[in-house]
Order: sequence, then structure tokens, then C-alpha cells
Amino acid sequence: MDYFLELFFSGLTRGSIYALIALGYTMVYGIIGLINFAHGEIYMIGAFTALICASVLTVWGLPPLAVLVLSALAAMIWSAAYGFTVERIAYRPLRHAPRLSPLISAIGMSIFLQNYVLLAQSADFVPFPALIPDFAWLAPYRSIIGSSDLVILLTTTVVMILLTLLIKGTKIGKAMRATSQDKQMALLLGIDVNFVISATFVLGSALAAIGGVLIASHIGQINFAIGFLAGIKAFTAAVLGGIGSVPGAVLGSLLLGWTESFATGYISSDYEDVFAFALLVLILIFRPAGILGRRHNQKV
Amino acid sequence: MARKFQFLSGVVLFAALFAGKVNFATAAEPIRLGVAGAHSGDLASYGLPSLNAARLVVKEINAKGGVLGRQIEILAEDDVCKPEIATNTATKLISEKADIVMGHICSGATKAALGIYKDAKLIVVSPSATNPELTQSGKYPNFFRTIAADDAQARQEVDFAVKVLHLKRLAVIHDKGDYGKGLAEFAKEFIEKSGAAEVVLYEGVTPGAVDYSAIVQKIKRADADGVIFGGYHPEASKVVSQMRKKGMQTVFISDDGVKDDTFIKVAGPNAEGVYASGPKDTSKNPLTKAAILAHQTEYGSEPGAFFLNAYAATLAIVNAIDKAGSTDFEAVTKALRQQAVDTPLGSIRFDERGDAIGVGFSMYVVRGGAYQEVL
Amino acid sequence: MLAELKKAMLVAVWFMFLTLPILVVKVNPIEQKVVWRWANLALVGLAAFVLTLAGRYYGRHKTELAKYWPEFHPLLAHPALKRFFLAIIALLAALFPLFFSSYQINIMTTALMYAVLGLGLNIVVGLAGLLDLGYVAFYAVGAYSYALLNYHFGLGFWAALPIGGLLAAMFGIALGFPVLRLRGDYLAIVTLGFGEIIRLILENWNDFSFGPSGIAGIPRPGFFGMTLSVDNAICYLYYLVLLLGLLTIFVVNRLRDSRIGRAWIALREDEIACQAMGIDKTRTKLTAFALGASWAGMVGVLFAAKTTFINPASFTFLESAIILAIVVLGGMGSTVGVVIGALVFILLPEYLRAFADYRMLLFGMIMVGVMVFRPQGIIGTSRRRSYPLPDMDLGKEAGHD
Amino acid sequence: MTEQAPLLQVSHLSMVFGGLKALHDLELEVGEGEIVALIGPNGAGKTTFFNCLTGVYTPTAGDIWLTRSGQTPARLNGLLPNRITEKGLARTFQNIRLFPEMTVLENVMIGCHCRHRAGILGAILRGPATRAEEKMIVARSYAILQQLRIEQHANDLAKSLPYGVQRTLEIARALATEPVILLLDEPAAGLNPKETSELDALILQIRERYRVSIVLIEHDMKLVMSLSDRIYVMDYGERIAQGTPGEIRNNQAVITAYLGEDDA
Repeated sequence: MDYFLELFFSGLTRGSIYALIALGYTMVYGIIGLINFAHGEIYMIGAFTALICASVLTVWGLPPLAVLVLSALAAMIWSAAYGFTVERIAYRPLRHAPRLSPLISAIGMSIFLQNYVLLAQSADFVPFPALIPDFAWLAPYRSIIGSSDLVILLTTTVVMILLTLLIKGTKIGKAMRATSQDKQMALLLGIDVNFVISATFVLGSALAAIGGVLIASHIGQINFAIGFLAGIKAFTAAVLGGIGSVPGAVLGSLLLGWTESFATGYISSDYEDVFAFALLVLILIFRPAGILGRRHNQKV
Repeated sequence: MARKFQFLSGVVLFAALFAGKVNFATAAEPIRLGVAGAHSGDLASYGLPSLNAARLVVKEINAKGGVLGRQIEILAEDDVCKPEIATNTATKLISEKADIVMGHICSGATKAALGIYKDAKLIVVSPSATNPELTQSGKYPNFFRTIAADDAQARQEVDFAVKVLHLKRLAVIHDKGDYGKGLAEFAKEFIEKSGAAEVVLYEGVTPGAVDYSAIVQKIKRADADGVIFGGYHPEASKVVSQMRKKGMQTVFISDDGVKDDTFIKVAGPNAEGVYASGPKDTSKNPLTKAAILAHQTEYGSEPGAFFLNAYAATLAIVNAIDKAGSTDFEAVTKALRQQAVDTPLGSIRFDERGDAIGVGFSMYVVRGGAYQEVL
Repeated sequence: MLAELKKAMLVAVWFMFLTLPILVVKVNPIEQKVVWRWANLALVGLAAFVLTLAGRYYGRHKTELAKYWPEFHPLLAHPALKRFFLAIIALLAALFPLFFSSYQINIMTTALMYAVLGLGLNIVVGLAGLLDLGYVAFYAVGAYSYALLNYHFGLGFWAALPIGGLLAAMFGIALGFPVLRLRGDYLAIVTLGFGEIIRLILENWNDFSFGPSGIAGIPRPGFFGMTLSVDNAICYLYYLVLLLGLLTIFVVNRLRDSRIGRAWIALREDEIACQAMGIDKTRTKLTAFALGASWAGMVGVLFAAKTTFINPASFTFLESAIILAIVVLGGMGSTVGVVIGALVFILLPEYLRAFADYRMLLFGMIMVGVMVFRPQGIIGTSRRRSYPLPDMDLGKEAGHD
Repeated sequence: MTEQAPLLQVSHLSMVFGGLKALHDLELEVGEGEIVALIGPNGAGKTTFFNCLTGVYTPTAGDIWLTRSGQTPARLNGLLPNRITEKGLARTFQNIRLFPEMTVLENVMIGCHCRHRAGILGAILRGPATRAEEKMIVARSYAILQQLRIEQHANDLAKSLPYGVQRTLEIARALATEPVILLLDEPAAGLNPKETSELDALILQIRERYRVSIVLIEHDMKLVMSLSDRIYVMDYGERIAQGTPGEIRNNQAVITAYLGEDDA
């Protein structure tokens, strides 16, 4: 039973991280129907920004908690800025281009950003300061759930709630939903579509940054390439849950996380990714639009 | 169709005549040292240090007036550790009339390129290609290396685990990579042969995964008293950190890819007590000190992976050319085999198969934030 | 004008802000050292400033400047000119090895291989409109089928070539079946997953594929029994790939202009109308997958023969992405476009070697740049085939039956 | 009605989406060479009915039988759209669904697809047989364009056509599949009076030349009344009336169903 619990929580941790990244994918896709392959890179940049700020602030001698909060904040701000810029440079000019052009542009962006960080910082893995303290009171249960796992879970939950409120409640949230329903209509209703799209990128990138910071302090080291695998997995999760749907992204991510950790635990870690992708294929065969995806069978 | 093919074959042979006439070097020119390896992409951190090493050595030699009165010129070529690119790199180096090559970094790339070098009678000295076949197959008389083969290392680790630490239940974990998995394969084999211990778990972890707790749990459940990890330090430190975080004190034994100060710095306190195999401790060696100092002054940072091996390889090459009195294949090969040379790895020469003699191997343990030789 | 400068200024400032942490601060968390590289900031600012001005200038004079971009269609349309060009190209291609080093030949061979891959993928993506992000899987199937057949049964290159193609085609169908119902990007991610699965299996199933350490010592194609020196083998391979390329172009064009090709395009344009016209959606999709994959399979065999060593690391998602990029960058559905795309994409990184560490950076930049300034690809895609129209009376009597 | 079964016989046809009854227990017959109109207010389920006939939807209940003279009756429901087209039902779409990036001629050639067999090898080798077939396809398609008087557009891209021509092209494309029954979904929608009257003539011509029966959904009562031999009136997925134009004109149920709408 303990073993099961342990795997359950490790899956939950993975899932929460995937979720934070997957949301970016799913929101962007929902709005402009683009697979934003550079999103994983944004997450990576978030982690690096946090690392840099943390180091600088530590050198300046700030207390750990302040370091944590400030560098997380910085990570969000800069990631958002990068997300915004990427959209302006690489996607907006292609709004009316053939369907695949933005995709290629996105892949190019991802290659560019990876090498940008590689050159500007380092090719090697760099240690990430353990910003999350070890809670003494958690020590007895640490074999089941570590303090960083706990923090990840809590943060993710809070973020999800806030995001849902934002999308359901606020003006911009409504605008987003309207735009994802029908861009033309949204325009007619006087919604500034460009603004909404930018907002989506900013929001999604900020979320990815949170994921970056959390995972970096959980795993303890980062390099310029961490974005790729995480990105692919998160995207898989987003599709799994039905791309374009926010709860879908979360559900898909958790499902993926559990699949991986249970596959590792009970079968073999050699094939954890095989299981992950096999799950995707299976689910899409039976639900071609993902678990919570709206099956938009076009009018005949 | 038949005619067409005759024509083509004619062209081919004609082209062959042309291509045949490519390789020759005159005394006036500098000696061209090809340095091939991953200089960009996600494996750059294993390739660039070697390039730096070569640059440092060459700088020093040229300052002293070069070898045989000729300056040495470095032709750095990137193969991003990909076999298909490595073949291009190799042909490029040949076209650019390289006299000898220091590289490649990854075993796969090396395998792909060696055939081409062999045909062009070019000597290759790798600082880091550890795949046993490279030397043991005997297919490549032109190949030498300043690093021990995987099987030797695996043997070292297993013997240490079984005979010294008397571990009974070993978990063998690898990073699914060429190097790591190859090593793990051997370790598994040797453990089973030894009969003194059993392999309770044999699995690979996905490099760059966001979390390793599942596999850690599995190690715990397998109730292993020791882990032998095949792979590089990033995954090693992640796995060991998560083990310690979960309060597991299981012995952790790893390889040359982990016997790197970055590992200690990244894993921090969790690195304490980790064993790793690696070349004999030469940090007292003045040459080593000099090399590291040179790197610090030149690049303002600590040297990275395989730096010393590459430094030694370059020194060996220069020495061999010097002793041979030319860059002629046979002569240099002979020199490499017979003439010992002092390097940061100690005084080394190469055996018939191309493995370095004198590169002693020993086990290290992390004590007080540094590797200490234990054997 | 002043407004322009002001705008450029703003952009410059923005980019300076953007690059502030990563480009300016270099931290060494181990020694807790921080290096500030303010020079970079100034550089970025300047670059951004200049580029913005240039970009806005381009934006304003787009139409005039567009004229300078060579329009390829008229050239290609004019039969005489076209034949002339083709003759020149054919000559150059045939004589290429005589004037270049084996390195040049080697990379040109690689480029041609990617051209074939591109043309194959173009069947699936360009014609049938099925977005396939796992194309590299079929490439891997081809490579491994040669390597393994040779290892176990000593099968030769020429025997392996068709087998590789065939096996790949089968895998194409195997992939095709489950994804028949999927649309657009769902298809994309599933194919991506498929590609990854193949790679992971090759990586982990040692008994079958020798795992990550790969398979070495794969023989180069023999030349009437005799084994060639590397230089000659490289030339020989070049001509082989050249031939395969020509064959591909021939076959793919014929397919495109055939009943089947039309069905593919119709499928891409509108699935429902396509079915309503009595076209079997399933079969059409599967033929597209199979025929697309078979080329990848054959190139895979050539790849194995060329590098003489293969391991799973050569078949990552990035490969699929590059092949797709070749198709799109060249201009979807256009044969010439794909070939040019391949040449650009494969030769570029090789010639960017001069920039050493910066080459992949530039590579990414160029990818984005081309797409932004030329979304329809280097060669546009507008494909319009006019048929020789029958004269009236023939038409009439044909109409009567 | 003749003693031999009608060409198309639909009985007890029902279609349910979730809880919603789109069609309920529908009866319909089409005889050889008949022109049958299907009318009813928007949302009456006319297009849904077409989608059931052509296999886009599989009906929840009921039967669709096609009995071509000299052939054994074929049950259509449950077949794939393309099989149904092969059997001899062809349709046009209310919201035009041409292949925009293909030329007008190619659009029609696609229609010929299911009547020919050239395979992969044929396509690659392009032997005499295949070449003959291609020539044949071009000829037939062009002939159809001529008969519908849009041959001058043959090599234009479909997306570049004026609206009226697009509608005609849809019919041409359907005819190319060599149907016995042609299903027209609001062919006159968006046409001006002149075009409509031309369409009227055209449809009669098509019946003569291709010996097809025609089922059309149409709102333009003038067209319906002048064209159809029989009319079915639908409302809320049910058949509320059927008969000759004359009978329908003064059928109370119809008038109430159309109350508020102007019945021409």
C-alpha cells in the first residue's frame, strides 16, 4: 500500500508540473489553433531566469524566503515577456499564412531559444538552489511525499483555481473564451483580438515559468535542453485531455503523470514513455477529440 | 538503362581517380590537428572541454616553436555526437588535409567516423570514446584512446562493490545512453558471473525527466543494498538526491561520467559517500595542476568533462609526431605504442589494440565535498 | 521619420529588458559568482534598433521589394526554359563529384537523401494533407531493416533496399489504421508519439536492436562485388542517391497527376465532399501513408549504408521536424520547392560551420525568418494543372454514354 | 405506382441525436425519372434526411432501399457515403463544398473517381490503358461542363468562381458520379430570379439527358411548384403532407406549418 501511495504521489508531482506547462499549450491552441512548440523553451527560460535572480539576490544577501518569492516573480515576468515577444515576432505575421507555416516558425523559435540560452549561459547542467525549504514536520512521511512535492501540489492547485476564476469571471477571461469560440464574431463584438492573443501568451508563459521554478528546485539542476522533453510531454497531456479545454489539460497531465510513475513502478522504467504515448494513441482512438475535448463535427 | 549505368560507373571511376589525389601535405605547411566532437547542441558540455584542452596544449607547443619546426593548427569540427554528422566531419577533416585527429567524443560518432579515417590512414586519438569494441574488435589499427573502456570500469566497480563493500543485492541503473547502458550491461554480466551478489533490479531512467522518485521507490522496494549507476553526472545527482531526500542510505556506485567535481557541487551534501570509478588521482601531478591553472586563466572557469583525457591525448599526439619525426601513419603509430609520454594522467603509452597503458583506474568516494581515492 | 526612430528606440529598450537576465548576468551558482556583461546589453540594443528600422522599412516598401524576390512559376511554367534549366541542373548534378572534395560530395549526398525524404513526406502532408510528425519512424525502420538483415542473414544492400521500402510501407499502414478518424493536430501528436515509440523500442530492446550502442560495420553498397575505397564509395553513393532522387521525382509527380493523386488532394480539401464523391477515405489515406513511408524506408537503407553505423540517436523528433520544415519551407506540394528546401536546410548548417557554436542559433533564426517573410515557402504552392481540352464533338459523344 | 418496387423506398426512417428527434418515422418514395421536392420550414430536418440517405449519418431506425431496374434491391442505411455514391445516389451541399484549390475540371474529374479503377502501378507506369482512362475521364468531365454551360471556366480554380457557377459546378460534380438519383440541397439558394429560371430549365434538361430521378430541397416555392411531380412537406422531422403541387397548394396542414412565411 505504501508503495502504491508513493507511486501515486510521484505521479501526482509529475502530473502537476505537466499541467502547468500543458495549460500554456492548450490556451494558445484554443485561441489561435497553433501548436506552440517554443512553449517548452519558455518554461526553460523561466527556470533560468529564476536561477539567475536567485543567485544574484543570494549574493546580495537577501533572506531565502524573499529570494524564493522575488525570483519566482522575476521568472514569471520575464517568461511572460518572452512569450509575448515570440508571438509578436514569429506567429502574428503568420496569422493568415498556410496552416503549417506557424508550426515551422515555432520549431525554429524553439531551436533558436535553446541555443540562445546555451550560448548565453552554459551547455552544462547548473545546480539550482533549493529554494523550497525542507519542512521538519514532513520528515516522517518523506518517503511518501517530500516537501518540494507538497509545495508543487499546493501551488498547482492554487494556480488552477485562480486561472479558472480568471477565465470564468474576468472581462479578459470572457474575451478569451469568445475569441476561441469564433474570432470573427469576437471582432464584431469589438474585442481586440490581438490583445486577447497576446494576453493568452503572457498568461500561458507565466504559468510555464511557475512550472519551471518549481521543477528546477525539485530536481535541483537545469540546463538549456530541459524544455524539450517537458514540452512534448505537456503537449501530449494537453491533447490527451482534449486540447483547447483547460480542465482537460489538467486531467490529461495527471493521467500522464500517473501512467508514467505506475508503469515505472509496476512494469519497467525502460518503457515509461512508450506507455505514455501508447495511452495517448489508445485514448484518441476511442475519443478522437481527447477526454474532455469538444467533438466539433462540422455542419454538413 | 544498361548504357546509362555503364556511363555512370565510368563517371564514378573517373571521379575516384580525382578523389584519390587529395591527400598530401608538404613540410612547409603547419601540422593540422583535427579536433572533432560535440561543440554545439545538448552534448556540447562533453565536447567543448576537449577542444579547450587541445587549444591550450597547442598554444603552449606553438609558443615553444611547434613540433619539427612546424606550427600546429587546430581544425575544430563539430559532430554534435551524431553518427551521420560525424561521417561528414571525418570527410571534411580529410578534405582539409588534417594530419591526425583528436576525437571523437561519443562512441557512436567515433564508430561511424573511424572507418573513413582508417581508409584515409588517419590516426584518431579519442579522449572519451569508451565503447570496448573500438579497441577490442581489432578492426581499427588507427584508433587510440586515453580513457579506459567500459568493461574495465564495470569490472572495477563490480569488484569493489562485491569484494570490498561485500554488497549482496545490487540494483543496476543506467541512463539509456550509449555510454551508461553499455557500462550497465557489463556490470550486470560481471555481477551475475561473480556469484557473490545478485542483480535485484536492472532498469534505465529517462534523461531529462521531470522527476525520478518512481524509480527511486522501486530501488527501495527491491531492497537493494547498493546501486551501480551507469551514466553521466546530471542523472546520477538527480537519482542520488532523490534517494537521500527519501531517507535512503543505499550505497551509490558510479562511473567516470560521474567522477566530476560538478557532480559534487550539484548534488551538494547528497553526494557524500558516493563512490565513483575514475582515472588514478593525478591532482598532485604538476602537469595536471598546470593544465587546470591554464584553463582557469584562459577561460576563467573550471575545466569540464574529459578535459584531462583530451589534454593527455593531445600531448601524446604531439609527442608521437615529435618522436616519429614526421606525420607518417606507420611512424606515428609506432611512436604512440612505444614512446611513453608524461601527461596529466601519468606517463602513458598505448598497447597494440590502442588502449592507454598507465592510465590507472581506481575508486573514489566523496568525503567532505571532494573525491578521495579509496583504492 | 522621428516617429520611426522613436519606435525603434522603444523596441531596442524592450529587447534590452528582455535579454537582461540571461544575456547580461552570467552566474556561477557553485562559487556564488556573478558576472555582469553589460557590453552584451548595448549590442542587443543596437541590433534591435537597426533591425527594427530595417524591418519597418521593409514593411512599408513590401510591395516594391517583393518584386525583387524571384518569382519561380513563370520560369517553371515556360516549357522550353524549364527544359533548359533541367538540362543545366542535370549536367551539374552529374559532374558534381568531379569538381568537389569528397566532403562536399558527402554532404550533397545527405542533402539529396533529405530531398527524397521530403518528397516522400510531401505525399502525406502536402498532397493528402495529413500532418505527420513521426515520419522519422519509417526512416528508422528502413535503416534498421538493412542493418539487422545484414547482421543476421548477411543480406546485401540491393536486396535490402526494396525490403526496407516495403517494411516501411507496412509500418505506414499499421500507423494509418488507428489514426484514420483523427483530424489535423490530433493526427500530428499521435504520429509524433508513434515516432517516439519506435525510437524508444530501438533504444531499450537490446536483444533486438542492440540498444543505444547501435550497430556498427554495416557494409557500403558493393560495386559489382568489388568493395570500393571510401572516396569512391562516397561518389558511388552520391550517384545512387541521385538516381533514387530522380526516380522519386518521377514517381511522385506521376502519382500526383493520377486518379489517386487527385483523390489525395480532394481528401485534403474536404473530407466529407470527398466521400460524397464516392472516394474511399480509408483506402486513400492508407495509400498515402504507405507510399509516403516507403521512400523513407529506402532512404533509411541508404543512410545505414552511408554511415555504416546506426543508433537510435539518429532518429529523434528533431529529424521529423527538419523533414517537415523542408517540405513547408520549400513550398508544400511543389516538387522543386521540396528539393530546394532540402538543399537549403541540409547544406546551410554545414556551411554555417564557420560560425561554430552559433550555427544552430542562426539556423533557428533563418527558419523563423523564411516563414515570416515567405509563409508560402521559397517556391509558392499554387499548383494549377490545365488539361488539354478535348474538342466539342468528342466531348459530346463521350457525354452520351 | 407500378407493381415493381419504386426506385428509392424510405420507410419508418428515424434519426435521433441524443434526446432530440431530428427525423421521426419518415416515409418517402421516388420513382424512375421523377422529380420529387422536399419542403418545409427551416429546421424541419430536410438536410438531416439527405445526410441519412447519403450515409453521413447512420439512421437510428428504418430502411432505405434502392431498386435499380434489372438489379437486386440494395439496402443503403449503414453503408459508407462512398459506397452509397457507388450505388447511384449523388448529392450537392447546401453550404457549397467544392475542392477550392482544384480546377473546375478536376472537381468534376473527382466525381468520375468511383467509376474507374486505375491503381498505383497504373499511375506510375501510365500504360496505354491508364492513359486511355485518363483521356476518357477528361472527356466525360468536359462534356458535363459543356452540358451545364460552364466549360469556359474549366481551368479556373473552383474558389475563384462566381457564386452561381459554384452551385452549377456542384451539380456537375454530382452528375459525374453517374447517379440514378440526384439529391439537390437548396440548389437555388442565393441565386437571382434569372439564374433561378435558368436552373429550372437546367434541372429538367438534366433529367432528360442523364435519365436521373431528382430529389430537391428548396425554399423557392415557384421553382418547386413548376418543377416537381410530387412534393413532400416536412415539419419537426415528420412528414405532414405529400402530393402533387396542386394538392399541396391548398393543404391546410402545410399552410399552418408555413404560417407567417410567405408561400409564393
